[in-house]
Amino acid sequence: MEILERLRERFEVLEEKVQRDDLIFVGTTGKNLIPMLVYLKEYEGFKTLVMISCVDWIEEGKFQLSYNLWAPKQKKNIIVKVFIDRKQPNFTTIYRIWPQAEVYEREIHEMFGVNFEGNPTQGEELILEDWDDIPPMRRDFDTLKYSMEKFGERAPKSRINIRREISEQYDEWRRK
Amino acid sequence: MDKKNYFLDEKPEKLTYGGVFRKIDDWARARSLWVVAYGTGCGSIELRPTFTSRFDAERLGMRMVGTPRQADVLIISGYLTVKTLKRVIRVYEQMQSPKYVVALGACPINGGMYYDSYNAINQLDLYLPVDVWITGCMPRPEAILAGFKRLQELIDSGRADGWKKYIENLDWYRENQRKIIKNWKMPNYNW
Amino acid sequence: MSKKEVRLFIGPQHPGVTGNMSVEVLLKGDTITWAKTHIGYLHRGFEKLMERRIYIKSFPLVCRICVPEPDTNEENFARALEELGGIDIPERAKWIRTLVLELSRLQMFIMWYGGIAGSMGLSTPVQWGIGDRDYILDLFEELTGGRIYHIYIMPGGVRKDLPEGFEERVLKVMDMIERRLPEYDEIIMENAVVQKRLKGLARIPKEWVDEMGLTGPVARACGFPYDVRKDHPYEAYPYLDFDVITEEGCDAWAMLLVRRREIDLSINLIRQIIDRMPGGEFQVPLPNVLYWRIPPGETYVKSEATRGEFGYYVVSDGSDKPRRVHVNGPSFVHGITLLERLLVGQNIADVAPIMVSLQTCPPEMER
Amino acid sequence: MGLKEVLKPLGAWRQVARRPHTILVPQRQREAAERYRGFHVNDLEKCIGCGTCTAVCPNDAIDMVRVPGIEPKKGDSGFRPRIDYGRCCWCGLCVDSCPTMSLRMTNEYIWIRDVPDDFVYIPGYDIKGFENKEKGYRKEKEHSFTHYHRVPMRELPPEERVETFAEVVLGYAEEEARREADRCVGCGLCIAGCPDRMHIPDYIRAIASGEYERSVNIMYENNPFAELCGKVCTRRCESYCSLGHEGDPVAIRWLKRFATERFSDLKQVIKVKKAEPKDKSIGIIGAGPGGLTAAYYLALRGYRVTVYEAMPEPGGMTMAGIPKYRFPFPSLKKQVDFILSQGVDLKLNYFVDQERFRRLMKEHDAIYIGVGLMKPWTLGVPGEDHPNVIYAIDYLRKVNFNEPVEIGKKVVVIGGGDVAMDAARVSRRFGAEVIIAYRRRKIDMPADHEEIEGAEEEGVEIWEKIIPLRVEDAPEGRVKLVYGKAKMVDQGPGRRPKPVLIEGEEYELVVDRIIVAIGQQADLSFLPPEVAEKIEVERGRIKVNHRQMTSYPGIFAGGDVANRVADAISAIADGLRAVKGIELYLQGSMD
Repeated sequence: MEILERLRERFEVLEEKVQRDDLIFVGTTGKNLIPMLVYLKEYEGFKTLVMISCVDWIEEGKFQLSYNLWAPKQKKNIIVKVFIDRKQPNFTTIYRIWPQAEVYEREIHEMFGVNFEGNPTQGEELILEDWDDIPPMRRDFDTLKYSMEKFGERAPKSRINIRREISEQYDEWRRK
Repeated sequence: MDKKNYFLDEKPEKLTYGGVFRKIDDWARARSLWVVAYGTGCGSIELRPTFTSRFDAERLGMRMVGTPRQADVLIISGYLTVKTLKRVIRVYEQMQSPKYVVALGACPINGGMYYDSYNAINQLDLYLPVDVWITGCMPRPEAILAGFKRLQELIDSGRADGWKKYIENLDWYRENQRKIIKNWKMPNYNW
Repeated sequence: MSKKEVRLFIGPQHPGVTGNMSVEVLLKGDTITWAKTHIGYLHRGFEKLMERRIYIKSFPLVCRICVPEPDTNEENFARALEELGGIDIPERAKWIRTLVLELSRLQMFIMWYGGIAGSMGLSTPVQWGIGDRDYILDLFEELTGGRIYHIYIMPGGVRKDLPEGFEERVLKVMDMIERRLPEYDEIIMENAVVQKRLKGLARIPKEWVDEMGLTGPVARACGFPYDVRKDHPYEAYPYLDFDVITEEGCDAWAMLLVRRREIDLSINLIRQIIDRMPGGEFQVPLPNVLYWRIPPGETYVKSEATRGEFGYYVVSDGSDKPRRVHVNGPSFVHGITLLERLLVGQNIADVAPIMVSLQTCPPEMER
Repeated sequence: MGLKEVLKPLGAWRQVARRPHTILVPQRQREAAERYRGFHVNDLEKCIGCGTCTAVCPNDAIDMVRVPGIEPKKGDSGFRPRIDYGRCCWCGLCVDSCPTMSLRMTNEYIWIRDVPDDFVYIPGYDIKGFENKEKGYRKEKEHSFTHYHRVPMRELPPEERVETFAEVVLGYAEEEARREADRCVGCGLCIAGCPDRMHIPDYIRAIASGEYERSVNIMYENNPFAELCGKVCTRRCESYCSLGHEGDPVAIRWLKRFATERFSDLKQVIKVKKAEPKDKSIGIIGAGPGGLTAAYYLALRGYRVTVYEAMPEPGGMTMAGIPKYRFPFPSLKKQVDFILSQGVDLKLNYFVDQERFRRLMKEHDAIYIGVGLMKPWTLGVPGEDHPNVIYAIDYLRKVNFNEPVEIGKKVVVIGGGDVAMDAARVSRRFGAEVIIAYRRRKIDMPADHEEIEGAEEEGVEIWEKIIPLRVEDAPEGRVKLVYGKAKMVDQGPGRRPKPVLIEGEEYELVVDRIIVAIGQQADLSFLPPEVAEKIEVERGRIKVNHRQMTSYPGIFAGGDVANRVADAISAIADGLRAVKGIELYLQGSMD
């Protein structure tokens, strides 16, 4: 697609993928992100920010931030991806470009612990109240364990593994 | 904001009268159940048909009221999140005795779909006394009405005494509630 | 805080708010000078729960994300998985899905139509709206086996075929609703109370639409023809004949007009779908769902819900569980960014009509 | 805006004259829709406790419990689902994935209690009053999560088959195999059916996800003859497959064949863990699958192993008895070579007689007897010593070792087992006209039904209810079989009908050869008398304990000579079990 060429000319494009006719993925570096978003907004018609999302790649030690833009004229979505360090999850806010980014960033801060410098409201509780653990959407947070410890369980389940039961039932000779 | 505690600190006095007055009272009460209009969870979607023309619970003396202070019944419509639980306790404690709690759906019984959710409680009876449990996901209006019929029977026979239990065992309920709600001061928003 | 200003908390237990959410406002007299939305009362952590469930197990979950209109979620998630997993669904499945989506939109609009009147203290339309919506729920019950949560749209198509004679019964309900609509109009559209209160209420500056990403009836009431069904056609929408509905008023009245015309459009579309429903298979077999792995990849699919653009951002890492599912409901922007700005300068009594006009749905904001 | 807008809403008063649409519950209950997803019911008789509902339940609402009155048996775990209505979300995924279609939903929806502890329920066992409701959500067989249809196996057409000894079954292509493997729900009921308790669901899942090496490694954990089993196993596992109740069972055998055939060099694939060498040696008599299995695992455990084989090639019955169109020689060689490469010493053409047996007992710390059944049962009719009466087992051995055999143009095979089928189909390949004569009906035949079908496709005639009476000489070097017909006499429930000769009728059949395939027996004459008297023999088979040890300490036995099933997988299982026994015996901790 031509837009990818124009982006490549101007910015560092780490990865690109045309998922559908109306959906493109572009990966870039943290430094390039805001110029690229501004460029897409001002010159390419991607006027709208649809959402910001965060993906936890815990194995690689990275957070992926996805900025989903929509061009009302061309009817196209572009998702700009940027990877940040999971240990020091600091990034810059884009709420000056799009006002609704403020709330998305606030949510990501609450759910993943990503810090968006310059976001005026990010410390405020949005969804959780009196949260007492690591940010819950991180992959290393075990929600089942947390729930069972905090909220308990009625009528505990027998947790029988049929396959193991069968193996053992018919398998006396191998057990010892 | 002042430091006033918005929750029950002391046990209120019990109802002292009994005998025939109590019976008349129960009879009348069972036929006029006003429900707090608080949709705590997804079950509230089925409360709307229940209380409007298609199923018309008003035939049975039930209607929605906006304020807890005039209400008899609190419906916990499904799952309760930690944040809502605090509001629900507050609503419940604002209601005038005698008051009844009806739990809708599987979630209040044993967690339902959200048994592994970090933000939804699993067993409602630890935090509030529940008089009638209606399972389903969500219970249909017919099931809700059948549940109310059961509640009426219980009130008629004087057995719907969850509110008494709550007052008598306030410490136990408080202890359970405190396990989940750390901050008992009302936040400076909401209310 | 000025002494003349009063801080007021509306909700979560308040008959005027749209569900379990709350708005905090500062009042000068009865004029709002500042507003803040508080959500989180319905947060169940869907996205987290889906990360620890195999794909098929997520389907009972996703429909709970938006309680009144669950099918959009199912369809979106199913379509995302089909795209990532490379599954082509049969033609009939697409049409049945579209039928379900339109029925679902219709029931939501009817309920909303009563609801907007209810927010201004008119209680008759509420009774009508919810009562008549129930006939569509009966249709859903017959088709899917559930009144509210259908769990009907699954990857590969739909779960069951249309029951015998279903089309006729749908048409009968459509006729019934169409007969009733003039009566609705009489007590809502032609009601002096409604007209007086909604005209000019919550006027949205046009430049906000693109800047904030407003979608659905809110954007269309401002004259922007944004409709995912036309812009990014999915399922059977490319084959259907319809125009995007727009109004120019930018206010709550224009939103009411858009939604009123959407009811007609939905009925029209349902008739078209039933008319042209193709035969054939309604499902393609999935791989063994217990062990279904989806190749690594990510996608964003969206569809038009009654409130606006509903999107699913699904990231797969090649395992049998999603790496990340982000559900982006239109209410997130409408209910927080827009509502907070829109309420400023409005009358305290108009909070409820404004919220209903924006049709904020808390469960999809916080998932 | 004017008076019109004030008056118009009054039109709502029209409703006063209309009949309300209110449904008068609870006075009048409305039945839910035909497909309504209400409370569950379970047909306990049909349910096999496979646990698929548990696996698919999104809410962990279903667990498996023991139910009084239901005992575990093969193909039934004895568990039944218990549903917690404090968890259930009535999505119906359990119904849609139930392999036996025993679980379904009714359209019942009211369940109200005063206490929260009364929502756990075992459908079918706890009687709630709606068990007989017919309406409700049901699974549609063709539109569900379960794949009931097996991916068909491609075979050579019958016309081509009879021309050659090439393999009849062509095997799955990769895509076919993965599709077939993906049908498995992983319940594990099949494990109970396998004598060797192979980890069937695990290796099938590995095939489905394309990890063929891992799959073969899982197989080799307890079966060094996986490829053999992939070709000729009696596959009792498949008869316990949970999918088999309503559809075709998973083709476990063909999948095993597919995975093992992919690798020509097993040494690069199988990751063996060898223990430290130990100073003990074991002698194994008979290089059949059982003996070699024992040898393989003993060698892996560090023992010195020597295998003694009377025939010129290892493999025992799989070498001598199974025709090459079912089990080609290179496949056997590949597997045996891999076993031998683990440090197993093999002595061929070494017939163990009494003298040699005594010597082996001195040389080795333990002995495993896996000699199989090499002596055929005879018909026991007059004239059986006719030169044209041959025994299937000798016949097949000669064919497999490329020794000349003359069978003429028309043969009759007497028997109904797999050996009879093999003899018949081999004879077809030599161009003879073949009749199989069996004393019961075709449905009673112990042979694999696929073998019977294969034989018939190739033009073998099957005669039912034939009882041979005597054998007579016929002119031109032929032989005459005189036989009577039988009628089936019912033996009461649970027992198979017995063939009884219809007296007074005699028929004749003139053929070139009569091939007798009515079974084999053990030949234990190699045991020296002082050993033989201490080894208990029961109905022709050596009696062993649960560790495969005979009543003579240190002498173990397994395979056809010790079990009644007499198939390859049982021999392999015996071999594996004996390994553990021998190890315990040598450590002196035999239990």
